[in-house]
Amino acid sequence: MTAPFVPHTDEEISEMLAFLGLESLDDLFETVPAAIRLAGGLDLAPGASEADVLDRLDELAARNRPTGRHLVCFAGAGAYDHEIPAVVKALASRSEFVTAYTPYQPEVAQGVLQAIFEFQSMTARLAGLEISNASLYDGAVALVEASNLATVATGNRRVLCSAGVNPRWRETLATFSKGSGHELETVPLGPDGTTDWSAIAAAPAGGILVASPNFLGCIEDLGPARAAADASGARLVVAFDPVSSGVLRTPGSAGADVVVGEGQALGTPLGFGGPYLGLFTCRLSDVRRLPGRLVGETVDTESRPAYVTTLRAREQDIRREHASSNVCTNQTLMAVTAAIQLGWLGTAGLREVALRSARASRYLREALLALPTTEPVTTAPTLREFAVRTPAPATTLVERLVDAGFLAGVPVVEGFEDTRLEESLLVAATERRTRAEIDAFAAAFEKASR
Amino acid sequence: MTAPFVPHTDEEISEMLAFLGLESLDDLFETVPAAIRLAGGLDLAPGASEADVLDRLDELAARNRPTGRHLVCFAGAGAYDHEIPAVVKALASRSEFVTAYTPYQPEVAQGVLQAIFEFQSMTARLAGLEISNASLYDGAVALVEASNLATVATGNRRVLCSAGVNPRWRETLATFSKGSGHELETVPLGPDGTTDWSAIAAAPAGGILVASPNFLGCIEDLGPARAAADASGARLVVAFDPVSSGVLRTPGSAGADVVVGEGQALGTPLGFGGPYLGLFTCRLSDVRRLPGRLVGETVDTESRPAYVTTLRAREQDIRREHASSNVCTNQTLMAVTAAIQLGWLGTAGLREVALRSARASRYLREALLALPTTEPVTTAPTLREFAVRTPAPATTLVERLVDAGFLAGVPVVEGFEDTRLEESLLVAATERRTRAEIDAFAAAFEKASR
Amino acid sequence: MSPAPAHEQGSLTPAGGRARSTPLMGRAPEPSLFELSVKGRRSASFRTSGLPDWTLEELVPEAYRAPEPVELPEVSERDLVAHFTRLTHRQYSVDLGAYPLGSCTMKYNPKSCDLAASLAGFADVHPASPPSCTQGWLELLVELEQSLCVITGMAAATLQPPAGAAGELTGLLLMRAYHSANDGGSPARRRVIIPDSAHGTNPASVTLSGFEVTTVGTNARGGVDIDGLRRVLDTDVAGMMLTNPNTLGLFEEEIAEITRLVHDVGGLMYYDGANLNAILGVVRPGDMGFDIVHLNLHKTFATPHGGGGPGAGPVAVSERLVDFLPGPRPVRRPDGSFGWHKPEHSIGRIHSWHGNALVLLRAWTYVRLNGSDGLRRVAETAVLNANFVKERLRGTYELPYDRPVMHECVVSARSIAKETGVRALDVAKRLLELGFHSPTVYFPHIVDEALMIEPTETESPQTVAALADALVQIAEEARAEDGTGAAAAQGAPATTPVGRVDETRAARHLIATIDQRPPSGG
Amino acid sequence: MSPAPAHEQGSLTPAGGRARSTPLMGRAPEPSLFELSVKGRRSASFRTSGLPDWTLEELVPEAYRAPEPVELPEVSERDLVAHFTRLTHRQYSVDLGAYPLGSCTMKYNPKSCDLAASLAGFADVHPASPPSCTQGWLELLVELEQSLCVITGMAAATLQPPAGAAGELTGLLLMRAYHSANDGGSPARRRVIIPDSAHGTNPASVTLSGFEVTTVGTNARGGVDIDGLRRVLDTDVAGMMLTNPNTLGLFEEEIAEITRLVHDVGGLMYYDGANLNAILGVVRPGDMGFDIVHLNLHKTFATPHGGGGPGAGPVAVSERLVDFLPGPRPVRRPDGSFGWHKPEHSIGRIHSWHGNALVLLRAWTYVRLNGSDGLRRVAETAVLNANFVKERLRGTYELPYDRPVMHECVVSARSIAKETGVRALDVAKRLLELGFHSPTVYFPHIVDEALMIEPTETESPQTVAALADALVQIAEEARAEDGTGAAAAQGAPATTPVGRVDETRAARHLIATIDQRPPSGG
Ligand SMILES: Cc1ncc(COP(=O)(O)O)c(C=O)c1O
Ligand SMILES: Cc1ncc(COP(=O)(O)O)c(C=O)c1O
Repeated sequence: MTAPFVPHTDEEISEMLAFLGLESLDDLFETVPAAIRLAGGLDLAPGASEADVLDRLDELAARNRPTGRHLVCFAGAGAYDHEIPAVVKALASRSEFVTAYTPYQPEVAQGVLQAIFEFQSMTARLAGLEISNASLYDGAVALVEASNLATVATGNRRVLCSAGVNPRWRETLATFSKGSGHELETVPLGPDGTTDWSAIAAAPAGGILVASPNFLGCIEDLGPARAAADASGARLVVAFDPVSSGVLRTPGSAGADVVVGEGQALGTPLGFGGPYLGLFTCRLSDVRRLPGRLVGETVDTESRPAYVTTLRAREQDIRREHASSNVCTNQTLMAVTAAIQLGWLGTAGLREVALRSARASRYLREALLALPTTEPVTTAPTLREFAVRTPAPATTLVERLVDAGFLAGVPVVEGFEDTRLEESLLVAATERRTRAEIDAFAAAFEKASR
Repeated sequence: MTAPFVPHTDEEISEMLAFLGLESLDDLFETVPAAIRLAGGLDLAPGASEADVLDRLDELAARNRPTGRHLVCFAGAGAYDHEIPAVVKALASRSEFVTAYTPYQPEVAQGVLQAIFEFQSMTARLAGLEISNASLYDGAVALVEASNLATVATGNRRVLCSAGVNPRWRETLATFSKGSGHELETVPLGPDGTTDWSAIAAAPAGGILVASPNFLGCIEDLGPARAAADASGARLVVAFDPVSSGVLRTPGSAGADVVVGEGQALGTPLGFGGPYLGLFTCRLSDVRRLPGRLVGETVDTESRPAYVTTLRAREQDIRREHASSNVCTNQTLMAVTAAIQLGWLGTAGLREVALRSARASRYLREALLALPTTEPVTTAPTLREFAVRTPAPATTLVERLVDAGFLAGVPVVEGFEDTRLEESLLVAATERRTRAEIDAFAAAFEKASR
Repeated sequence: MSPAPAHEQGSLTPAGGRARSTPLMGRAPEPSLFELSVKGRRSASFRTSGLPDWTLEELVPEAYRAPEPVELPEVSERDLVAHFTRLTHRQYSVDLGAYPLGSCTMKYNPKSCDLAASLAGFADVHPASPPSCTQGWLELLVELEQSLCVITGMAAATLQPPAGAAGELTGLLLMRAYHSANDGGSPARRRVIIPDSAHGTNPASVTLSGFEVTTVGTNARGGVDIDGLRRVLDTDVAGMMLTNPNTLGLFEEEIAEITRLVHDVGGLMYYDGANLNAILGVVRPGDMGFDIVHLNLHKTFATPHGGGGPGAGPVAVSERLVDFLPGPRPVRRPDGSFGWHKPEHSIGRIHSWHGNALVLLRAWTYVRLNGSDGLRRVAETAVLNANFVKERLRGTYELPYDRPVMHECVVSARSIAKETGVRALDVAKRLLELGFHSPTVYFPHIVDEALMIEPTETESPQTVAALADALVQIAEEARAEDGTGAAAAQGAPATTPVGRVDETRAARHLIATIDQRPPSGG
Repeated sequence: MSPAPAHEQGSLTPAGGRARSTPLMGRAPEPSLFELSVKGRRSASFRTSGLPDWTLEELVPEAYRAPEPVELPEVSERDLVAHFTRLTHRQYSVDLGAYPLGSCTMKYNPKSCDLAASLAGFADVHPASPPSCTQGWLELLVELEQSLCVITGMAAATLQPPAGAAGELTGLLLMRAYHSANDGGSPARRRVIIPDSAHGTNPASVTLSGFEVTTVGTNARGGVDIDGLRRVLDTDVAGMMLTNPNTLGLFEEEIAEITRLVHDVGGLMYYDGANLNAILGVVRPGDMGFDIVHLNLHKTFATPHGGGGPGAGPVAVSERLVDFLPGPRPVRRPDGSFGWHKPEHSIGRIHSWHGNALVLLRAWTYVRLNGSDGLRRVAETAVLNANFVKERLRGTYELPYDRPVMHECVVSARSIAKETGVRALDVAKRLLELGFHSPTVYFPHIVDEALMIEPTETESPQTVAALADALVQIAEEARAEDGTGAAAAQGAPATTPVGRVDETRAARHLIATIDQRPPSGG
């Protein structure tokens, strides 16, 4: 079979070519200068049947170790093993959601538009701010966009970023800063594991960036961060964990101007890191600086409620080089998924995910720290995740525990100058973890640490 | 959680009870005499969460050995391991198909009705007859219904059934004959593996039942069967394999009056035997004796084409004790699946499934019969399946080969008086089997036969 | 390139179908798959086998070979998807809204049950695998059988019957086998008693099992006419079939007396379990005195109905019938492992394999998810919803048997029909316009202009109220002075994918396959 | 039980939502999930953990605890399903019909790609797993990178960018890093040249990467104005971004000259791969002289667009840029195993993890399914379809640049608008009524009343013909003497789930969350 998804029969191709006054398919490419045309075709294997390709995928999959009963997951670091119920998978995979384009024609896109509106409504509440966009690529890029918003809004390029922000996100911020010209400064962590705002220079700034719970799992007191923002005239950007809003004060209510986050925990599978879901929320007063799409409610010609993408004048297709963001395609399907997952959870369910994760994490922490070989890394309160140190290097430990059937956690290998952190292990427990699993893990951990 | 799928909150229940003038839910059951009411509740475990139940299912599933790369399937005997592409699974699991009821209100059931109409159209062509119903439970019951039609149509209860018909179906026929009063006679197989019609008594009969390809895989010559039917005044009922119509003459064109079959091969998973799909087709002249539902094309009030279940006067809900069949719920979802699968296959694809299966089966047969320990059982032409004998009993052989990663086939253990068949092994190969698999199987087979 | 001259340009109108999204846009029809077909177009592809490519001529003798291939539609995967996706947009379903079809128990089906049935560890098991390969399946089936026995109060069950009607026939054959065994082989008992309100499958099954139907009437309270029953009872009665609550949605208060009377003449009591949803955890057929019970798992146990099936209709029996059950049955062996066993006096198998296994798996999942408390709550709220809707219809529709109902209520549009000409069917069609599936109409037959409403427990009080409001609205519209409401109902539905369908024409000019279409089209 | 007195009966109208199937039935709106919510209703359930049930107070200090929970909708699983299923019935999609949005390449997405992305062996892998746990993933990514390099004619690629725009920014940062390294650190080159027909993401990305945009015009043949280009070229030019075929659907015939000119002043050529579908296997950006190429896998490689994403925008580069690529990159190690490697002068990471991995998996699957021949056939038939539709519109719509097109064609409704008042937007809305999604309108900006039509190769000739016929029909209707056709188009669409939407009001009275709704409702 030449091209399995091209419907045209040879006869039809001939007819169409005749209609166009052409002799062969090659004639279609007359305008491509002969000198650059590819001779001999692409150096790829010929097409294969669905069965053959799926066979090959099965082989490759067999060389992965997915999390599950054979590899119990205690890894986090920004990607969490939360429950995704059958109903969320079933709804989010409905082909009308999956195979639609960006809702450019609202009259035939009310399904996606309304789902986004509901997503925006729920996300804004979780963040404690007024406005949410329709999603960004992931948490890292949401942080970058927040930094852009802050510097544009304040006209100040100085950006102070807590060392407690996910080092991968900080690296991404640094990458993009080479284009945007932001002047990044890192604010160190104090001995308890939360940001030490005392040392920052008093000069004016555009953005102050902090994560809570932070990368080491510690819940930050946003008071000093807010004060620093006030003092420097900066926007306070908080990277939050939407699940934590099930039990913690929302960052918005604690003073954040912009709240960003990774939404993977809301119904998206671990998926080797993507596609995930960048959350972006801000105050109404910043709405015209919002990156990405925004869905608003309106009416149709017969005054029926209807939804539509709005304030489009912000976006790149209209503002072009004057746009403050270039985002076009985003992560709508994950946003729809998150809306479904949050609908499944409801008020009580979200609280329960957070609470059950906190219980599992506490139990795990106590179990690990009871081992003679482990040491705590931080002292501030944590929720779902925390760091421990062992004499064995974390990467070695992880390898050993894989053999025992556990994904033990994520070694803290980059982005921290603090030597206490070098090779410590970040461990997380979600509501899916049971006492039996944690007990078995702690036992294996002890054995592996020796 | 008490009842996970009951939406009523306690408050709502109280409100509703108040509206009804009741005090408690128990009051709803006032009309149930106290003496028979269940005290103490059902002796079942309390409800469990989705995650807990799926965990338990995972445990149970781990105690099964599904077919696949770890258990390559050479078993058939009425259930075949044909390819089911992703597109068929995706479409057949659309919730509008899955969660609809029988199309009683055609105005909101055009989806299911049209799909059945298309199923009927394709099935009738495969059988080579004019009319197909909307499905029956499975092949066995389709045979029973055909026997009912034949005896009712002819007014003669004598039914001659070839020993080549699947012994499980014959047993089912015997079970139901105790109610219908059919007088069953079995027509033996000749040495080549096809029915020997020479010995049947010349008396009039109601039905003559034969399978082609038969249970031993042999293609039957329907000429003598047709002649026997003509001679005895009986309806000729042929149990066919819809896949075989990709390459063989249709039973209808070879003289069958009624063609029945198992439709599992058309897109339905092995599923431990069900739900499968009973195919039932007949001549237009017998349509008023057709069991089960029939969809017809008509128009709506504005002359738009529309579909509806028709000739309902045959059915039990109208004819009650005078109905010739009691079928109500059938296997519509499998019929819809078959329509999709046949649409995926198309003319050429169905032929290819049959041809590729025949090739694999021929190669397998040659490989097995080349072994010093095996013997052929039949000599008539076969298509996808055939029987072999080995010195080791078939059931033992199957157990041994499971350990080697093969589901070797189905031992012929019941329903045959012929001692040649005792403990012979029925082996099938579909288009999914590769040369590498068959070579490995043959090698393992030789080892296991020793 | 230079395009063909203008006069030729319009000439290419390719044969075969169009891909259009009709359902969203007005009420354009969807062409059949045959009309979308173009010769030579393909979707299917196959695994590379490495096998010799013998020709068909080498493989099959000419006498058996098809002279020419059977023509099937030839479409691209893309058009296949578009076609069937568009068909789903022309189809109502539980997942889209309430489906209050009385006697059908169209409740919401948990998505985890779908997931369960798709697990390769269950779905890809060959039914003839040796027991060593199917221990998980067998354990699950044994557990399900036990649960169903607990729920019905019976001793054992067969899981083979693939639907309720198949269960009925199986149960009646059990009845027959039991009597034959006790009467020394000859079936002296030839009659089975059925109330006049019974579902059509009951009498049909009786005939198919070789018995004769004796009908017993319904008394003023909607129950079995006990005197009438006494009159027809004799020692030639093999048994009686009953559904309780019955098809009027009413609990048979005299059930103890009925079972006593039937047992007294040596008959067996058969329980049609289609209405079991109403009594889960409240009262058990076994405790009412029934000997044989079929269950409609696709109704009570939330295994979706699939647009007409598949279902599952296990039959549970009391101790004295266990030995007659169809076989082989999944059993726990003394060593704790699982295997198959054929009861000594088994009536034989009634299914090609072991029943609709993946449907049974869904039911097992549903039972586990709900557990003892959950199942009782299901019954309670199903009954609560039905009474709620009934009381909200009081004064608008007639309540032919005005008693508290169980899981469904039967109301009558008789007076509306008399006054306005708007019949039960019109009410049903108008309800479609208002966004609900219609109730069952004209059943049970003993109620004129019957509307049989079964909300089920999974519909919220809000939905049930909205449903009742819609039914009241329809009646009020019908009664409007100027007659426009009545006319609208009689012309309904106007907003569905097609308008009211001409059923008579379908039967008169039968077109049941594409090949029966007259050349000019339907 | 005795029901409450009649005057009380109507009183219970439960709060919270209704479950109705609105979409099938007329154009009733679907309430929001918030309106379906009832306090205390639940769907979620959790695994039994056996852990101590510490209270929140024991786990989190008061200062951090939420004073009260964030309120989310509380619905049953049943209503959750009904709500979102009904929303899907208010949504057009490729699976329902043709979606000829120019520049978007909305082709059919094979269902096997969905299946692939759902395999637990890929979907359940944690991104921070050690390489020993991800050999299958790494091998797949390395293979995909190689395939993309073969297809584009480049040396290496990063798979991190999650969309086309992210790819652009990445590519421009690579450009920046390259020049910085070559200019000894200071970015002397500050301008990037873009044609006036470019997609909006191009100029936006230029600004975000710290460059300035210089726009170059379009010549009469729809290509880059070469003289204009010469005029703006200087040694402060960092590079030029181009899509070829361009957004007019035209192949840039002078591409060799353009790349030569830009290279001559030391600039780099950036290829916007959104239109790569047109040239698969025909000509490669590398062979045209491009240095940096981004691909929109969600366009060209059939990974579905998800209603707005996710996508994937890998960036492939020529040899001299390899060392700057974002890291870590999946690589094959000398021993044949797979691991991660960070290029020496890497610009750093641009994604939290490794990119949109499951989207990459779909693209890998698509490439395998098609293979070398298949990909070329994709381009051929995509181009064939576009020319076919263009020629069928000739004489009805204006063809502003009347040359053979590649995978899409831009036509203009300018004369129709002038004559009848029916604008491109009206044509688009009317087309919705006829069952097709509309083309892209008003883009590229350089064409008045532009309709940008990209049928893609997965639409059959029949569908493409029907689409063209519909567009012709609309124009003819608009030109009808009595003006009814024009009015109908301007009032369109009338048969969609909602009528024409008031976009101005949405922007004027912003309601972007449920909490912004005025108390009385929208
Ligand atoms: C009361 C009653 N009995 C029996 C049946 C038959 O069940 P099935 O459709 O599963 O064969 C039904 C189904 O509609 C029913 O409602
Ligand atoms: C020509 C062109 N360039 C760039 C893009 C941006 O790609 P993405 O939407 O993936 O960010 C698009 C997408 O619409 C496009 O059409």
